[in-house]
This record gives sequence, C-alpha cells and structure tokens, in this order.
Amino acid sequence: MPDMAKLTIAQALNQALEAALMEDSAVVILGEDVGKDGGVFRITDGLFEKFGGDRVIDTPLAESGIVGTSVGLAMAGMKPVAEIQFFGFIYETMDQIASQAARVRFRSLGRYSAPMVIRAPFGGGVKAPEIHSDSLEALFTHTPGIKVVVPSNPYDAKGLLLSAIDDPDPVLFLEPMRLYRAFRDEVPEEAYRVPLGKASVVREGTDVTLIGWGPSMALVLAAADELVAQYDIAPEVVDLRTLTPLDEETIVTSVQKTQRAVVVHEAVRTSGFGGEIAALIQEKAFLYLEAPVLRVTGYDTPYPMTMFEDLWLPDTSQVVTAALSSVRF
Amino acid sequence: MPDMAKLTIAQALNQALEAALMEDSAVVILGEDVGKDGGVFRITDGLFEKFGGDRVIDTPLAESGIVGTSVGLAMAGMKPVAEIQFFGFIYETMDQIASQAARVRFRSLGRYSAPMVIRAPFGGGVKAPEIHSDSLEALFTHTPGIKVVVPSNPYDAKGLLLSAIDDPDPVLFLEPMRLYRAFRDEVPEEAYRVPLGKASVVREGTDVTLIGWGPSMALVLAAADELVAQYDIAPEVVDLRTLTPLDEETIVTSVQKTQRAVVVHEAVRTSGFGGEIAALIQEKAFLYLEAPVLRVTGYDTPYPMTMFEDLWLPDTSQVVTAALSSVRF
Amino acid sequence: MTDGMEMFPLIQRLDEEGNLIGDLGVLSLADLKETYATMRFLRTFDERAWNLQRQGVIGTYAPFKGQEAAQMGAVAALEDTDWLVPTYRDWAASYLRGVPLEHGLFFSKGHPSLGDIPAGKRVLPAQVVIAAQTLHGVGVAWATKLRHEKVATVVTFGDGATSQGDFHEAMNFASVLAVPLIFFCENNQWAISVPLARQMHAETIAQRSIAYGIEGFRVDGNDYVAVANLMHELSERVRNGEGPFLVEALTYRLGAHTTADDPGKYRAIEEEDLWIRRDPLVRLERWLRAQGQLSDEDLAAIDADSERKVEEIIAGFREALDISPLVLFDSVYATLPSTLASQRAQFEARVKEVGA
Amino acid sequence: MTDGMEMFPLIQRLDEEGNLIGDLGVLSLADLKETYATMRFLRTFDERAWNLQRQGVIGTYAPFKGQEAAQMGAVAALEDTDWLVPTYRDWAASYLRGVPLEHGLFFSKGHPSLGDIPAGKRVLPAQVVIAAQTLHGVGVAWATKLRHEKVATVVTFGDGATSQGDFHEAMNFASVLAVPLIFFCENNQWAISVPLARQMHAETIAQRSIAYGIEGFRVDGNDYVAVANLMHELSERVRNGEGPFLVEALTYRLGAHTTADDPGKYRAIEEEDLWIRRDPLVRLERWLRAQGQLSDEDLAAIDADSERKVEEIIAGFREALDISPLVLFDSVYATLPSTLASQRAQFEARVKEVGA
Ligand SMILES: Cc1ncc(C[n+]2csc(CCOP(=O)(O)OP(=O)(O)O)c2C)c(N)n1
Ligand SMILES: Cc1ncc(C[n+]2csc(CCOP(=O)(O)OP(=O)(O)O)c2C)c(N)n1
Ligand SMILES: [Mg+2]
Ligand SMILES: [Mg+2]
Repeated sequence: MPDMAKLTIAQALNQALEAALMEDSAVVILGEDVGKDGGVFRITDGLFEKFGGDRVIDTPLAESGIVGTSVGLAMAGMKPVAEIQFFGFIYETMDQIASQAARVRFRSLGRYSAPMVIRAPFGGGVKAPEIHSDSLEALFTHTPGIKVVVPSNPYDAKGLLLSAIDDPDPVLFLEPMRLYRAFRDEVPEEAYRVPLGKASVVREGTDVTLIGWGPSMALVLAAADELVAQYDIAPEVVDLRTLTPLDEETIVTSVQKTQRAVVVHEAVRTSGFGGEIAALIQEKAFLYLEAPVLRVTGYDTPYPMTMFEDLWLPDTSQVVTAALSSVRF
Repeated sequence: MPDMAKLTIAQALNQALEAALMEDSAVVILGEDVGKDGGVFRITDGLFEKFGGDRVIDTPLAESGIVGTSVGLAMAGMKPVAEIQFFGFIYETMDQIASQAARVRFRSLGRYSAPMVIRAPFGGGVKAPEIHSDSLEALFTHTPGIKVVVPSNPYDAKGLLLSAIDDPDPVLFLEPMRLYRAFRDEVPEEAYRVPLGKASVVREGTDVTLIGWGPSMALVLAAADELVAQYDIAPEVVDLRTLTPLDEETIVTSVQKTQRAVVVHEAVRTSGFGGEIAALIQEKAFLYLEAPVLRVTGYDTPYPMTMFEDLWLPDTSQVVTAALSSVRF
Repeated sequence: MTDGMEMFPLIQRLDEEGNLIGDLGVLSLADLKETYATMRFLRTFDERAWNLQRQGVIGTYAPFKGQEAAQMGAVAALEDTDWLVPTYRDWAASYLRGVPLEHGLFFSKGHPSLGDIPAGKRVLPAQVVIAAQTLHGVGVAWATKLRHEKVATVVTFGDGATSQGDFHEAMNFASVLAVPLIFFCENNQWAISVPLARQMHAETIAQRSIAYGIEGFRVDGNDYVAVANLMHELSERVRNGEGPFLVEALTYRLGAHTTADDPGKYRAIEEEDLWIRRDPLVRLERWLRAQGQLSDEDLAAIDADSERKVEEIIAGFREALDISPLVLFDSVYATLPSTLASQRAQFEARVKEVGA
Repeated sequence: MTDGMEMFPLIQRLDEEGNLIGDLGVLSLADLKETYATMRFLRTFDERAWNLQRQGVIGTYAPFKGQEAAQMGAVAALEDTDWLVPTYRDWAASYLRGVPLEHGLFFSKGHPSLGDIPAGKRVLPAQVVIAAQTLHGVGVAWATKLRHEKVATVVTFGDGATSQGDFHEAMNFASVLAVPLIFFCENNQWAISVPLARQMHAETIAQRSIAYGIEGFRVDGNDYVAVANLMHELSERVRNGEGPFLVEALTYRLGAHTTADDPGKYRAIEEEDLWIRRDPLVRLERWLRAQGQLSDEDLAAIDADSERKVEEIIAGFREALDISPLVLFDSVYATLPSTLASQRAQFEARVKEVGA
C-alpha cells in the first residue's frame, strides 16, 4: 500500500503543485500574492521558499497580465500555472482566456499550443465581499479550446491538478473555496493522476441520478444520505469533475438506469451549466425519462450580500425536495 | 396611417439613435469610429454631423474604457449608448458589464442605477476575421442585472432600441450583422417602442415550435416556409427578441400547444442559450412533450476560419431536418 | 531614463516631527484642531472595527489606519456638488463626504445596505474590483463636463490599482476628454503582500502622468496640511477646466491588508516601525501641542467623544441588522421581471421555513 | 508638464530627400540595395493583395503600404533564435522572419492555415484583438529569460493599441520582470478613423516609457536606416539583459485601414499627400540613385522579379485552397474529445452532402 496521509483539499493542492515543480522545470507558478504570502488561501504555501522567485512569481496586480503572459510563456515552451485570486475577477482576463489561450492551437492549426493551468478559488459560503463568491463556470463551458475542471475532494484535487498541468491544452481549474479545509481524506504521497474528462459515479443507485460538481457535491452527498436513510430512496450520485469536455456517457448511462435526474449548482439558474445538462439528458435519454430533469441552483440575482448567503445558496434540503419531486412525479 | 418607409435594419437603427438623441439631451453615443466615420457598419452615420462631438464621441481604442466610463456617465445621470465594434471584443469589457453595470442597482440597494445601452454587431456570415463573428449572447444571459435584447428585423430593431435606451437598467443590444442590409421592411417614421421582455409569435402553427432570435430568424423563417410548402407541417415560430429577462410564458404556451420544439442559434452548442431553453421547456411542459427539444446550433469549435463558415453555420436544411425529426419522433 | 523622484519631489508642509515647512496655506488653526479630533475619532472607529471582526460581529474588514491624512486631505476641498468615487478602504474619506461609518460595518458584515449612499450625497458605493472605479470616475466627471457643471470629481485607488489595465484606460480617456477629475492614488506601498517595487519598475506613481500628457504631483500622504492644500489648488483648477490631474499621496498601511491577512509573513517589522514614526496623527498632535492648542485634557475629551460616537455607530449598525433578506430581489432591476418574481416567492417561502 | 517631442527627439538617418544624416551605421551599401529590392517587392505584393480583394479572390485585407521601412527595420537585427510577435498588419515583418506571404492571403481569405507558421520559425501567428499580443510578447521574452537563453523578442503593435489596458499591463509586467523584449509601436497615426490626437493626449508614444521607468525611443519609421540601426543596438542590449525598451516608429498608413474602409470619410487628402512625399521607398531610391547604385534598368529588373515572385505566391495560395474543412475539428484540442468527435462526424456528413 502506498504512503497515505489525511489531507485537506488545500494540502492536496499544495502537494500537487510541489510535485509538478519538482517533476518539470518548465512549470512556473504565477499570480498575486502566491510568493512569500503563499496565496491568500495558502495553496502555494512554502513553494516560494523551496523553489525560489524564478519558479513561484508574485506578479503585479493585473489579471489580464497574468493570463496573457502565461499564454506567451506557454507558447514558448513553459508550463505556467497561474492563480487568479478569486474566480470573480476572471472577467478581467476573459479575452486572454477565451480569445487567446483557448485559440492558440486552432489559430495556428496545431503549430502552437498553450499548455497552461488557470487556478481559481470559487463558490460561496465563506462570507467574502462582493464578486469573490461567484460561480461562473458555465461561461467557460461555452468556450471551445479550454477544459474546465472542478474537484470536490482532496484525492481528486491532487490527481486532477497534476493531470491539468500535464495536459497539452489550457485548463481552467476551479477550487471550491468553502471546501479547502472543510474535511480530510486519504491522499497518496506520490504524484498520481486522475484523468480529465471522466465523471465519477460516487454512489450507485437506481431511483434518481443526482449530478453535481465542486462545492455542490457536499450537499449532494448529504442529500443522498438523507434520501437513503429517511426515504428509502437509492440515488445514484455523479460528480462531474470535468465540465468540458463533458463525460456525456456516464451521465446518460446513469439516467437511462434511474430515469430521473437532479442537477445541483451554486451558479445562478439561468444559463447555468445545469441547463446544458438538462438539455443534454432530455435529448439523449428522452424515452427513459419519467420526470423532468430538475435543477437546484442559485437564484437569478447577483451573488447576495453575505448576511444572507446561507439563505440564498442551495442547501441539502432543496436537493432532497427536488429528488423527492422527481421520484414522485 | 403613419408615415412608413422601407428600411433596412441598419437604417432603422440609425433612425432610432437619431430619435433618441433628439428626444433626450442626456443621451450620448460613444465608441470606436462612431463619429466622422459613422461606425464601421455605418449605423451612426450622419449623427456626428447632426449632433456634434459632445453627443457622438469617438473614444480611444479601449472597450473596458468605453463601458466603464459609460457606467460612470449613467450613474451621474447621462444615458450612454456605447458601441462595441464587434461583439467578439466584448470579453475585454466583461468586468465592466457583469461586475459593474449589472450590479450598480444591486450594490447600492437601488440608490444608483446604470441606464445604458451597449450595442454590438454579432453573428457570422460576413467573412470577417477571427473573433469578429462570435455569438456570445449566452454569457450575458447568465448575468443578472442586465437585459439582453436581439432584434431580427427592421421594425423590431428600431422599436427595441428605443425601448432599450428608455430602460432604467443596462441593456446589451445585439445586432445581427449579416442582416444589417439583407432586406427591408416597413418602418414607421416616428419614434415608436417595442417592449422589452416580450417574445413575438411570428407565425402561428400547431405541429412544432421553432424558436430563434436575431440572425437565426432568417433560417427559422425559411425553414418554416419549407415545412409548410413541402411537408404540410404547420410550425409555430417564436422570435425571442429579449433573451433575458425571458418571456417564458410565450415559449411554454406555444410548446404546450405544439408539444414539440426546436431551438436554433449560431453560438456553439455546449452551454449556448438553446440549452437553457430546452431545460426550461422540459421543466415546465414535460407532460406535453412528444419529442425531445432539439437544438440546431454551431459546433463546439471556435468560430471557423471563414473559408468554411457557411458549412459550419446552421442552415435552413438543418432546421427543417430537426423539425421533421421532432414531428416524426 | 527619468528620475521620478527628482521630477516629482515630495510635497510636504508638516514634517514627521510636527514642524511646519512654510505655512498652513488655505487652512487655519481651527481647521487643524477639528481635523485632528476627527482623525482621532476615525482612528478609534477603525481600531474598533478591527476588534468587531475579531469578535465575530462583522466579517473581513480592511483598516485604513495610517492613511487618515491622505483620505481626509483627498476630500478636504470638495463642495456638496463635487463627487467622490472611492475605493473599498475609504471609509474616512467617505465619512467626510456624508456616508455614515455604519457603511464600513455594513460592508464587512455583507449587509445589503452597504452601498445605499444617503440621498443627495455625491459619493459612489465602494466596489472591490481593483481599479474598475477609476473608469467610473472618468464617466462621472465627463457627465458633469457635458452638462457644463462647475464641479470637481475625485477618484481614489491604491498603488496596486495602477497595475490594472482599467487604470490606464481611465487615465487615457480622462486626458483625451479633458475631464474635471483628480486621480488620487493612496500609495500605501503594499498591495496585500506585494511591495511597490514588485508592483512597478518606475520610481514614482506620479511620473505615470507623463504617459498621458497631464500634470502629476507627489505629496506626503501622511501630511494633512500638504494634501489638503494641494487638493484645494487642484479642485479649483479642475473646476476651471484645467484637469485631469494625477496625485500620488505617499502613505503606508500601518495594519494588515484586511483582518484576514498576516503581514508578518511578508514584510519587515523595521519597515513598520519606521512608518509608525510617520503616523499622520502623531505629527498633527505634535504641532498642535507645540502651538499650545492641545492639552492632555483636550485629548481625553476627544477620546471620550470618539468612544461615544463609535458606540452610537455600532448601536445603529446593530439596529440595522434587522432587514428583510427579500431586498436581494428588489434591486436587481427597476421592476421585478415575472421569472424573478416567482423565484422571489420561492425564496420568501424558504425564508419563512427557516424562520430567518 | 513634459514636452514629449523634446524629451524624445526623432531619430533620423535618411531624410525625405534621400540625404544621409551621419552614416549608415551597421548597414552596408549592399544591405540597402537588397533592402530596397525587397521593399519594392513587398509593395508590389501589398498592392496586388488589395486588388485580389477587389476581385473577390480574398476577403478583407489590411495593407501595410507606407509602413515597409518600419516593419523591415523592426526585424532587421533579429537572429534565427530571436522571436517576433507581430500584429495583423505585419506581413512585411513576418516575411523577413520566414513566414511566406501566402499567409497574408490566407489571413484575408479566412484559410485555416493562416497561423500555421513554418516549423522552426520563431514567429507567433497574427491575432486580431488589439494589444492582446503585447502580453504574449512579454511571456515569450520571459520564457527565454527563465531558460537563460540569449535571445531578443520584438512585439509589434499600432498606435491605437497603446490605448488598451493590455498594453499597459504588458509594459508594466515587462519592466518589473526586466524581460528581454522590445516593444515596437508602428505609429501610423491612425486607428481606423481615429487620429492620434484623439487616441491620446500625450505628444509622443515614446514618453509612455517613463511611466514604467524604462528607456524609450522615437524614430522616423519611414527611414529604414534609422530603424534598423536602432534595432541593432537595442536587440544587442536586450540580449545582454538591459531590456525592455519601447520604440515608437513614426510612420503613416498610406492606404485605407483595410479594404473595407474609406479614409475619404475622415481624413484630409493634404495629409495623405504630405506623407506620400515621405514614402520610405522613395527616399531609399533617391539615395541609391545618388550613389549611382540604382538605374532604371535595375528598377525594371526588380519589378519584373517582384511580379514573378508575387505570381508564384498567388499560385501557391490558389493551390493551398484545396484543404479539407475537417481540419476545423482537429486543432481545437490536442486529442479530439468524444463529444466533439461525434459533431465532427455530423459535419463530415454535411460536407459530403453539399459536396464541398
Ligand atoms: C481585480 C481584482 N484582483 C484582485 C483583487 C484582490 N485584492 C483585493 S485588495 C488587493 C490589493 C490592492 O492593493 P492596492 O491597490 O495597493 O490597495 P490597498 O489594498 O493597498 O489599499 C487585491 C489583490 C481584487 N479585489 N480585484
Ligand atoms: C479589442 C479590439 N477592438 C477593436 C478592434 C477593431 N479594430 C481593428 S483594427 C483597429 C484600429 C487599430 O489601430 P492601430 O492599433 O493604430 O493599428 P493600425 O490598424 O493602425 O495598424 C480597430 C479598432 C479590434 N480588432 N480589437
Ligand atoms: Mg496599496
Ligand atoms: Mg495605427
């Protein structure tokens, strides 16, 4: 048995970054406060001290600059891992992500590529100021050329991040900030990989498929427990892990079995990625469906002032209710 | 009968802008090349000459600057109508749209507002360079606080633009560039309004609901003709006109009647607004549906190099095929 | 290459020892006594807010300790009709423009009223996206120019903000459009853990004015007398159509970036000590004492008064906590769209359910 | 306020009349003869491309007429290991760095190969988002620095591009990171219909260097001798770790912005006439003739050769048109995801159906 330790997501990510810096001299980490400070969430803690200021670089305060220079670094053979301090600031850099990083390969017909990772903490629940808690992942699922990866637990966090850094294409890697230190899991010491593009069936079941990713997995799993314990319902739970390119097969196979699905995300409802999942399921499994695909999501308001974020955010009871409506439809 | 003239969309928009400048001294037009040049598509033609450089302003080449200063202008009582030269450059200004303009009212609990319009030509089919033809409307439908309006014909273009300028909230106004001069319609001389938030049932029918907006309406209408003429199928055609806030009622009512729906857009498929519409229909009209809601969309690649754009873009035959699959499902 | 320090010598009127260099300019002794009392009150508030966070009463708070003179000076010359476009650390500046300090607590609490500026006060709500407000400042100033109002606008931002593209676009637009705006940089020399020398290679922020063909100034931001006098001169000039200007106020963040930050990780205690000696309060106190205008009793009275006012603020803040969560739905749009209305109804049911 | 023109006097070596001011510097007579022939060939190509658009063979084309000396000079000092990060109008510069002129036609045609730079050539594909490539330039130069390569990178952009936030962020990053990069601005004084004076309030672009504490230069962009010499000096200096630098090459867009544009709407014919007299080709021709190094026969030979080469390019371009539309799906990702594979299959069926 390999060496294991009980780690938080934050620690698992830190291990992955350290392993990547050790393995490949082309890897550099850049962003605001990632150096001495170790990042505002301490994900890069200790790396500046270990690898020095040429590998772990505090940049000026400019997100487009961070991603734009990363594109250049990547095109010239480096493997930048850029941190955007909070996902809400990603808007500043959308041109450099969507029109630049995502198109390097396409624009050059494969002559150039932009192997780079953009890491960002995201999601609510930590009482942060405005713009800090927004879930904007759907925007990037609408952008061909990049991959969107969202871990929900320490094991996946480490393995997915290492795969993202290996990947020959740009990857947006979203870290559920509420879960950074929420719990610990067994995480192997060595540098293993979890493949991109593969959803994980976290729990098998027959009555309804619950689909989530990242921070929502915490409620999905709690809801699943409750459904089993209180209602004798056997939900199948799918953690997407990679949003694009999407593992359609796992989703469709599951729903063909359970004939019902509930998608859960924190992002506002309209045009959230839940819409895409619902559209896809009804396209690919129409004749199997016994109930509409339901969505448990944020409301169509800006992310709320945090006095009321707990009321605004989807919670376990909403997932349970949706699953019950689906089963009883 | 009011005075009418046969106008193109381009002319109708120009009339609307002129009327707005005449009606309200708070209205100013700003953007790249909107002055003497009259805009690269000549939508602001003649306005600089008529209203002068304090009302029709050529700005420096900076989209975030254009929208960001518009937010300030609007908060201080002006009504800016900003032009983004091509919608693909909207990424440069997403923070100023989504985190700023869209949140002014929310952030200030109603004390301030940002009544402003951001106009942008969008969509493909005119053999423009990369980034110029992208359909990114879905991104903004995921942003509470702004409205997204997309006309498809000269009459609506004028009436919707005037409503957008009147509106107390920020409006993203997307102009189908391929249709700017594609055809003419009767357009009243006076400054009338077409309300925001109301879809239009362009053709009544019973067999399948075809849903589109902006440039896609051209193919939807052609497909509808073909379905009637060749296949004896009576499609109902819905032109959304406003994407958010969405006129759910019109959509749901129509699908409850026809029991089938096809959504058409040029944007790439994954997480396009078609996904939201499909998700919504299956949620709200599940028991009515005789077939899955189908989507006719762009492929999940970057907008293609234009040698092949006609092959890449959705066309009438694809809409017909989808409608037939739906009806024959 | 240009020597920024030489081109933009530091403007100072009251040095660290409390010695006046030259005169008070447009200020009077009375002004300074009042300013000192207010500054001390603001310091009391700021330290108290820090503690409130520690006690869990509010969330993350960004203290302005050390920057009081810069903030107060920035707005010292503004009239009721002038505008202030502040950044998120500017509770002192905003307070002087009529925004109650409760708003600082609202902001940290995540209270919906955080940006509900009192009617008639020409201050924009603070927003957190670094430098985004610099463009709003340009727009506001431009609006006043288009309407031929004789009005000055001041937009404030940090040293880190000058790295953002929006700052550049704002400076460029402002200069091309010749708007009546003062860009006021509170250069506290740190952007969280990043020191100025890693933020930029230029020696001064003031020299960035040259890129836009406008006038720039570098002033001791811990010297209220210098800042206030400079702003009096520049506000008058922008009202007369001579703007825009760039002002770099050299100051220091005496505390942590926010209550969530630990400067011990990244900066030397010696540097902090150096700047504690340059505290804007200390030099005003020294000068006033030297003039025989401040006694220990005066100080005690100021402190007692400050404490009382801070208690009132906190009491007001606590009262305001009783606000309906439903307000979240009511200022998304001017009129509630029907789709959102049904979500609001669901939310209302949920609120009732959990009894919030 | 600073007088940019005075601080950054225009560097010139070959004036409008073809008189040499000083000497040829690192260039030889042979260099200039070759340069003149190449420049004339490039002019021939550019005018031909314009006509091809008029004939409907290609789509929108952005001519570089008038900017040949600036573009050729920008890359004159580059070695095989150096990098060029060009903008969309830089077919002359790219050609000298090994990118066939076919690519200019591909770009206008919307041909999938437009950015398929020949293997081994260190040139990035042109992209159209104004100023975005300036950050790529910083990244490329930074990569070479991190790997301790002794390499120079040149990034080019227009005057309008200097208004974008990305330009500012690039200048700031480059200066803080001290990367071996030359920012080369082709100041052709127009951004579509917007003249420089509405683009910025500063007198020169060169003075923007001061904002970043780096050296800036203003050079006559229609004077190949001046530009090439300056770039020789600066490339060597950046390779030795002294960069970054900002170069403003003052030139003029002799033609329309693109084939879709009509300058008659917004600029005076007198201005165009003035700059026709400053044509970079003319002054080289005058000088070479004065040296007795260029006869009418030489000219005729150059033109015949140019025509022949342009015909070859067009022939190559026409041949390359036979490319499968399926390539669109094959460079979205390194490996085709399964979801996209099924879309590719649908597309393939459609292509077969319409017989494309
Ligand atoms: C666009 C953006 N990026 C990052 C952040 C996170 N952040 C908040 S404050 C800060 C540092 C700001 O430094 P400065 O501008 O000097 O202002 P100061 O905090 O020193 O007053 C950062 C990086 C942000 N709020 N916005
Ligand atoms: C971000 C962005 N905004 C707008 C445009 C449209 N556009 C293309 S070229 C151009 C003018 C560019 O001027 P300049 O930088 O001086 O370069 P030049 O064309 O003169 O070579 C504009 C506005 C664009 N391509 N990208
Ligand atoms: Mg600072
Ligand atoms: Mg130009």
